[in-house]
Amino acid sequence: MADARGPDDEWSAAPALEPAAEGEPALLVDLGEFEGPIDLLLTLARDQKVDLTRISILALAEQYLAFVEEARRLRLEVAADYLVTAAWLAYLKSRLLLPTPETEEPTGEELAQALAFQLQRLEAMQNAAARLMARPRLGRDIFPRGAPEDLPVFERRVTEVTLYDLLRAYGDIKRRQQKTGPLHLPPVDLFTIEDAIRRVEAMLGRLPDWTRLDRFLPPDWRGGGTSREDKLKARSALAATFVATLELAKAGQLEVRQDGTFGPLYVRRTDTPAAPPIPDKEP
Amino acid sequence: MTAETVIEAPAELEEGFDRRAEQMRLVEAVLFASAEPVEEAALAARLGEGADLRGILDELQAHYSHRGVHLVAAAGRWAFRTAPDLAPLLQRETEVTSRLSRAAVETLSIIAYHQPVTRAEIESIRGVATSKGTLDILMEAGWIKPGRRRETPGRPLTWLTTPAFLDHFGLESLRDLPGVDDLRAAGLLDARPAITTLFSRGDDAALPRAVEDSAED
Amino acid sequence: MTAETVIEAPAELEEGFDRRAEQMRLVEAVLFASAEPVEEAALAARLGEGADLRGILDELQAHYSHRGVHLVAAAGRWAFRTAPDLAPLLQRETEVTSRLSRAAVETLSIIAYHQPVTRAEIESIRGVATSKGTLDILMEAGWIKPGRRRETPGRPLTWLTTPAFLDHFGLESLRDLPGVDDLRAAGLLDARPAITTLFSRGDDAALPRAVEDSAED
Repeated sequence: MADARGPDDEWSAAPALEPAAEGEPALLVDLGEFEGPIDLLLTLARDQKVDLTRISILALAEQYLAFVEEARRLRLEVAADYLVTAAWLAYLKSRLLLPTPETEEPTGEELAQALAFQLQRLEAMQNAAARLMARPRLGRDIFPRGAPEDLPVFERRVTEVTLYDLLRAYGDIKRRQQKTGPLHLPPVDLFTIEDAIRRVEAMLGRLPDWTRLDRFLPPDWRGGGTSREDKLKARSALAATFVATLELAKAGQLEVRQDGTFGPLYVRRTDTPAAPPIPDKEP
Repeated sequence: MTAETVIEAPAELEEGFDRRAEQMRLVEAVLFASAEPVEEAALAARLGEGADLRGILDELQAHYSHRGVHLVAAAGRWAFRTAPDLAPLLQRETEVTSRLSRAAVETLSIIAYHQPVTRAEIESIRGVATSKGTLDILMEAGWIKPGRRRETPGRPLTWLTTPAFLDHFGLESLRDLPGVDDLRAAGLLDARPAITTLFSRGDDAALPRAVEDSAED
Repeated sequence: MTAETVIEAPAELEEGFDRRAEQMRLVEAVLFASAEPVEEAALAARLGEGADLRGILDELQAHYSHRGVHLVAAAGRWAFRTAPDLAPLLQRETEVTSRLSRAAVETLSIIAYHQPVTRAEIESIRGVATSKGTLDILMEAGWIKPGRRRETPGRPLTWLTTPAFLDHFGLESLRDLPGVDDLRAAGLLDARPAITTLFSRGDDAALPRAVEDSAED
């Protein structure tokens, strides 16, 4: 699905829930363009096309839950933040619909108000940011003296050192210290087998059937970029996920199959009810 | 006798006028020569005791208000800058204006409008954790700096904008931030915690019991 | 009929006057913002066909001839320069700005964070010997001063930062220096070319929590 959005919509990104072509899923879901769950909620709220103060929080919660559900159905992975928010909204929904229990917890109404405030405040900040960035800016629209004349310094400033320089220098020292002393390996941001096992285990429950191994890789780790680092990350994720599936296969939790040398690897839960074999060649 | 007094008065006036004109020329030259804004105190020190610096600056500002170069103030510092309305004719893209990420832009405006503000508060407003590079980039640009620590548990560091931030965005003071009065009147700059605890992953985030329970379902 | 022509003429005149005024403002801004003297041909190209560049430059030159800044031409290139007669006033104090060496910045930061601290301690933290000159430079800048002697063998001198240090870096107190945790959070403890920073994730990293946690261990 092509991105139908113009570059100008950065600040008013409509949710990517668009009618798809025939035969395609009805919803196109992409969480990648949202700056977190509140941003997604705000985008959904804008779609209600009413003043944020008059928004139906209940309807919004339902919309969000449907959105995340769809995201999970299609893409199989949703960042934890979004899931936590979904759980909170489900809770909010129940508080709004059910009679208020005799507890000291905030009422559904209070929770809804807090959420509405959160949305208004983020919207206000996003609008303020847009207005700020639209101002004429030094170095782009407005220019300082291009040929400053070498006059004496008026601020009794002997040396040109900024606080940033100072803090950066101290940070460098701290970092060097970490390197010396007991062997301290710098944190290498690679996908570990433990991560992969957790991830595959978590996703297994939602797998319909034989699923290609590379579908298990987190979206950020699929080597979309061309840089050496992106490729390194993607390799680490693939290798870790492969070892993870072997571990889980050994534990009897899943089956692995490959239809030929260098062919794609498929994975499914062991208790998956018998499904028609994938329409590839015979094993 | 009478004639003498009549003659003397204008002479004195003229001398005062000349001195003031010279002072104005000096201020003009100092500000013109410098690419960076100059502290008002530094200008005052230049002119010496008893000079009407404020009047001179006002007069200069008025003189330049219709010209191609304007005299502007930001955080008590003065500088000549090209007139904003000429921007379409002068515009150029430099690394200064290279695209900031959306996260960086939002973080910058939250710091600007809510300062002094802690990282946990920024995260609570945005609803997501702040990635490491964001504050780093804004600080390297010279737009933000650490402020006083908040006297709350953990004594978290607060963040402020710098005079260079005002200079870059052509603001004389924080009161000139777009829409700041309306936002304050609407209560949208209040420190009121919203659903803070839910969305901030900061160290001080304590999830309400109910949320934690349902999240673990 | 007559009324119409009478009305039209000033309108045209005014328009022509406005355009010329705008052109003058543009020339003024371009000359102000340019790092080098500007070729007359380049100015002419900016204004487009038929503009009276020569007249505009003459008028600008006349306008500025009594001000603190003059418009000067050399070899067909134009630039603003501070008025020569102000030179003695402008150059009364001469102070040279210099960049602080890396060793000096590091030493200063260690004194700021660890004060009171002896030279031996500074050297042990930096891992290299500190030349006497480094402390001298910092003392000359007014940022550090000797403190009490340490009551240990040799009674070494300790070093402290001064109020001028706080002033220069815009800090209200030493307590407002960001702590190591803050530095880490701001990305200042990251080695620039290291793999972790190259991989810095967006705020919206679509990773399950478990992955993130273990990756940061």
